Amino acid sequence: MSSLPRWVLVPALLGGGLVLLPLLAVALQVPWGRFGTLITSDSSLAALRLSLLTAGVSTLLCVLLGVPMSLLLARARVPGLPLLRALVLIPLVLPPVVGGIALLYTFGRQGLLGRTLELLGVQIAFSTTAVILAQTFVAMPFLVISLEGALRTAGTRYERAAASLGARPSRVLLQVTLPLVLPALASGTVLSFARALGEFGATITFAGSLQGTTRTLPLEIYLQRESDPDAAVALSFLLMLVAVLVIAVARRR
Amino acid sequence: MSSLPRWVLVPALLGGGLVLLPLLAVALQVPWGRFGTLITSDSSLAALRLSLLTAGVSTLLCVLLGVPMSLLLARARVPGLPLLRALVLIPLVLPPVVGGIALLYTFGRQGLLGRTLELLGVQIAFSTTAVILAQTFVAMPFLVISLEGALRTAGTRYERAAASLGARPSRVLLQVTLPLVLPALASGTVLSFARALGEFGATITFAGSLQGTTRTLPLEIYLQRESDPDAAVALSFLLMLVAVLVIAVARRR
Amino acid sequence: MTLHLHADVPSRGVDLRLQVPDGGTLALVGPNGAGKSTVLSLVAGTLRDGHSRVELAGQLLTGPGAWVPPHARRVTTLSQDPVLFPHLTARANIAFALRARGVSRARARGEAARWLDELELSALADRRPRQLSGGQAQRVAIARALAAAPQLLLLDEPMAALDIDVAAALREQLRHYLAGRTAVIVTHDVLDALTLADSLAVLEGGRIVEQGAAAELLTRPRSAFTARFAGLNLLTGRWDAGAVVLEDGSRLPAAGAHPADASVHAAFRPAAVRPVADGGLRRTVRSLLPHGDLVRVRTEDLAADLSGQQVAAHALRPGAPVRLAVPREDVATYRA
Amino acid sequence: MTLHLHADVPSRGVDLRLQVPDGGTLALVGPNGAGKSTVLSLVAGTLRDGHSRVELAGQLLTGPGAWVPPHARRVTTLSQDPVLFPHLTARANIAFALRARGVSRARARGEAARWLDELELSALADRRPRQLSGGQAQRVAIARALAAAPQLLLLDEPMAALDIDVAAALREQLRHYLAGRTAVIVTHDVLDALTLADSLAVLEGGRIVEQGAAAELLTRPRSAFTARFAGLNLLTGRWDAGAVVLEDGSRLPAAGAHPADASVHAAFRPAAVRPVADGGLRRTVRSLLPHGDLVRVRTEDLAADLSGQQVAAHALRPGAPVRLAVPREDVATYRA
Amino acid sequence: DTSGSSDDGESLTLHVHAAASLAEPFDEIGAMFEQQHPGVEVAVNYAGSSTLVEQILQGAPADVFASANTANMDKLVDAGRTASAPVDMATNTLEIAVPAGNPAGVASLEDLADPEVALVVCAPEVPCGAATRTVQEAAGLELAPVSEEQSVTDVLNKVTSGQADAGLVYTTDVRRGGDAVEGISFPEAQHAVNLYPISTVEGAAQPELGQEFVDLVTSPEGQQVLAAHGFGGP
Ligand SMILES: [Mg+2]
Ligand SMILES: [Mg+2]
Ligand SMILES: [Mg+2]
Repeated sequence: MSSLPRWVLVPALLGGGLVLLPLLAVALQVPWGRFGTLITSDSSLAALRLSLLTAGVSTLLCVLLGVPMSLLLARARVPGLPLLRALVLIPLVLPPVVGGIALLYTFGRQGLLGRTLELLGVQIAFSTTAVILAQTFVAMPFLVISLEGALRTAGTRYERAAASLGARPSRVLLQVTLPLVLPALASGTVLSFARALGEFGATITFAGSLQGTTRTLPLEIYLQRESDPDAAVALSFLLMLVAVLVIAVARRR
Repeated sequence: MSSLPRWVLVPALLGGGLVLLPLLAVALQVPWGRFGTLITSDSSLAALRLSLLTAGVSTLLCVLLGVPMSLLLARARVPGLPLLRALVLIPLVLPPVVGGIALLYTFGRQGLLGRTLELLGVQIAFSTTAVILAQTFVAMPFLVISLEGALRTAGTRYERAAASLGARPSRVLLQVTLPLVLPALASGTVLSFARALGEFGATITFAGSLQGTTRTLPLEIYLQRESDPDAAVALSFLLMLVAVLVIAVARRR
Repeated sequence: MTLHLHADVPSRGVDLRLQVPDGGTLALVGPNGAGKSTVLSLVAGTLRDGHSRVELAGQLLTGPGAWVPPHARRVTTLSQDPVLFPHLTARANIAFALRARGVSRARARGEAARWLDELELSALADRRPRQLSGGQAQRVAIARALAAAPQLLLLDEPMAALDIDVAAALREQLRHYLAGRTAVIVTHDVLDALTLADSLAVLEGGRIVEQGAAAELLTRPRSAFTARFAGLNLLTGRWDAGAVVLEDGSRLPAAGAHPADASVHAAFRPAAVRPVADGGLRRTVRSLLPHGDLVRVRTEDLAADLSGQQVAAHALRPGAPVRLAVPREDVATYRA
Repeated sequence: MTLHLHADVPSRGVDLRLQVPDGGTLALVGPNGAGKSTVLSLVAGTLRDGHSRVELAGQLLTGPGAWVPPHARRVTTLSQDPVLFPHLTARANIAFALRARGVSRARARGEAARWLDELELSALADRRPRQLSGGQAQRVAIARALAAAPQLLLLDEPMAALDIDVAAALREQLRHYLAGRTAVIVTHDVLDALTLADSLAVLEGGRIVEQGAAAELLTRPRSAFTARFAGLNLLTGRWDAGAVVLEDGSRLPAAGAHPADASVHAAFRPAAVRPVADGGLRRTVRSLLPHGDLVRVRTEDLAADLSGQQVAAHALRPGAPVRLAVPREDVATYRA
Repeated sequence: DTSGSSDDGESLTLHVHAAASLAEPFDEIGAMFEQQHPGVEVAVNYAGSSTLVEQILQGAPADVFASANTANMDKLVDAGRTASAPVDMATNTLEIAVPAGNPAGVASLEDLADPEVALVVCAPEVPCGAATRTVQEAAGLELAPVSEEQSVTDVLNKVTSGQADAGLVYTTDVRRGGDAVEGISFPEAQHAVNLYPISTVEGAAQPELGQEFVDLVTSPEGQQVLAAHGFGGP
């Protein structure tokens, strides 16, 4: 039985209302009669396809790069770690437009690395790669914040036991550490995917907007608002639906 | 001693680079000679003042409403909780512009509640109140996600012990539960503050951009990009600085 | 403050009735999974499953249509883990229990100081739990539980996590505080049962298999578990003219007077058993283990504490045959 | 596989040298905080503090300029908590240890099955740790530790969390497996020390206060801790014509032959002590506690296990004076 | 009181909603208006014209609406929220914007069809994109832009940051871009002259002041400011 004081319900319901009512309001605005048509137009489907592709690749990158980062942040003992952790989490709180500007200054044609990349024949500007970079940049902290906490909570006793049995660090990592934090890894992965799917500001600033190449679902929604607000609402609802499903799956234990 | 396999360093550094280089790139673009002047212009100061005020009030609302929500999500045993949790976390992954549309549909003049509020003489959209609502909407999930996890991890044994000693639920909540999760509450509060401070998309859509009333720092940055890119970079750097400080403080244990 | 309990939790296979008179202390013993924890949770109000009934001091706490939440039951649990609030000092932990039952801030401070003094904790008053040893923490937990002034105290293996010395000292203190208080203690240690409880209930598979005065039950056990718990050998047979005739026909001379052919239990200490060259009970040695300065020799169903000389003289080793005898006056018999 | 250890960890006040010969088992005992865990961590390689030196089978594991990481030491720890990997079955837990030392997948499966069979765990092979009882889990942990084929096994109170019955059975199995293996066991239980170890080191305050053959040390303890651990009374005095003269001038007749005035220890079992009307040692009763079917009577420095009749006949209760005697032949004496 | 809709006589706030491209001239005209009307504060909300229409319809306090095209002004007219007939106040024409130094060597509209040139334009769904399409058709060119942006500002930003070799933006945007961009005008631009209408809003808190603001914008004084920022006359 829950032993919460009953008055807790009042602010909890107020807070719930603040979050849930807007979602309901969007659902009520959806032109249900045309819903199917709206979300299956050429441009909608191209955007959906691109969004799923880029969010998928970004999520993979988040896992491949974010898991090692989380491991270092949770286990390494070096001075300055809190600062490093703060820096790594910045994209979580940075306005995405500023994130996009930062990416431009880095990977843009005249950016920190962009010039070198250009000389090497790598063109990032206006490519799907740019979308993936932007999504990875904003989504990675979600993976790190989920996983690092879980790694700290899980502690090191199973890892120490495995080492005591003679297991090398790689074996410990792959067969003990990661399986133990699998729920958090799954949840962080799905949060990253959802965040990548919803990414807008950094993408539009850094990657541009071209159907099939860089115009993801959120950009399509923004554009449709200009010409067909009904389509924008329908696509917004679709995006919310995907987000709910994805988070509900991730947070179920 | 850390027992991580050494190869973990490679992807960790790549990931770190992906996140840290853009931040460095922005720092390199800041016109340091004019930095002081740029961030102390009338409009910059007005934006900074408004941002601190609204982010402060939003954070307070996040705590007042989000703590009870987290308690319910972590402790209540009702069916459908995973779905509710997913719904509450949606603003975390929703493109903020869609969030702004959703808020308009709810609190706008023709929105779900807006009509009723209008009759009561309350005008929310395009006021400072709207900025606060938008920030609370996007920032609350950060508090909930931090606190709910900590509440689950902390478990109920101290609460059961307190009840066994005869303490009523309110006393248990205020004197046992909350003090025990204080670090997570602090960290969630600071993340919420940082997210509120960086909020852009929902604000510009729902609250508009009016100096001193609704034009917060991120909106000012967006506007300055048009006329004075140097000022935009300087303000971006200021925002990043505040975010780093705030997160570093929050995550230090 | 008499406790009447009918535990009926089909999901855990528990169905039993217990009663603890006002001021009495009942020890609950039994193997893991016997239902001891279920009983405690029912009484504490942390388990609401099944069709159970808990009545304390005339008030129905759990029952048809009745449900008193844990904090309003005046039932306090003290477990192996002291569960001291980590953010509060020892003093504040005790004061918490006082404040919880409405004592004013000022009086709570004074009373907490009294409790600290009483349990010789005054020097540790301002320490946080992580600065306390296991025994110190458990003493604070005892003070806190007593400060809550419960109508019923539940003790769940309160000494299980402590060093021997510390456990012994704490057991004495608990004995002092339990006198006159109504309490239920779950334990795996015969010392706890003998020191702290007046009555004893042995649980197995969710049922009570033995129940009675603690001293009586532990000197005259009727089940294999109770005998093992009490550290005694237990054999069962028919009475025949000053001896117990066991199932295999062998005779164990014993003290007592019973009708011929009556079914009787025979209980005796391992230290009373000795190996003999002829006669006695024929057994096979299963293991030898040092036991204090003696050797505990185990056979199929008996344990004997023998000296090194005896072990050597009779060439006892695992697998070896042995004949074991017990002085008649050391074998207590009672009707099965 | 001889272990040579010089533990020198100033931050924890530990400075001691230990040695375990190939195949030998050393028991480490001592009060909480004596440094037992520090010794284990140093050997396991989880502590790198201080200027310590660990050498195993001729290889320097920890020392000036040397550092072998824990996984490469072939030192396996078995603790009170079995630390079974929760996501793996019992079989897979054991196979993990085999795979870790390079055994092929197919062979690891077969060998794991052998270990499961050996420890009578075959029926539980596919269970996850949360579906195992404490004793079963600890048996899987033992199988897993042995499957790792360590050069040195560290046992950190391996039975502390188990029920009495289960602990006894497991102790037998461990005894079997430790024969011929080099091991260090930390324990609070005299049974562990006597059953599992050949030699014993008593630690206090980071130093070794007693060291020697386990059986010898536990029958002839030289420190109060060791005597308490062994369950013996220990007195110290001067030898004078067949008796030990204690500090207060009283005489304790004792067996032995020593030069006059030699400083000697006298050790005797509580069960050998009896109350007498005249003579004996004059003491005051501190507490009475049931002890099996006897009563353990404690005085300032002595413990006596007496029958209920003896207690009644001499009106023993806390605070009462008592005279205690011990049969001369039950008092072992040895040079202090 | 931060809502600014009070009419307690102390200080009045005039709410002007103006297309983002009007930011600089309207800041100046606003200052002029405040000088002429002591005690009045002009608060301008700058955003995309469609966003502004939506915000006004959702209840944003509004006295004046200045749109970057007629389509969005028509939305307000259709909703019955204009208080007077909209007046055209300025025009704008497309120009090619290239980063300073013109790295791709763009000289004419035809050069934009070169696949080596990274060209950025507005998406057809937004007004500047519609204008781009008209110009493109008039010139008989097949352009293959690398990006079709949401707003002209996004196009300009791609050029100023050097991401794009060229972009099609309004003349006024080239001026806003300052030293970072160079403008190249072309004759086909005359096929897509963009009209900027302005109107007072129905239900405004300050209808008279609103009308006075519209009058100032359309007065020679206001027109001079607009011209100074590159806008053409109506
Ligand atoms: Mg009692
Ligand atoms: Mg239990
Ligand atoms: Mg050995």
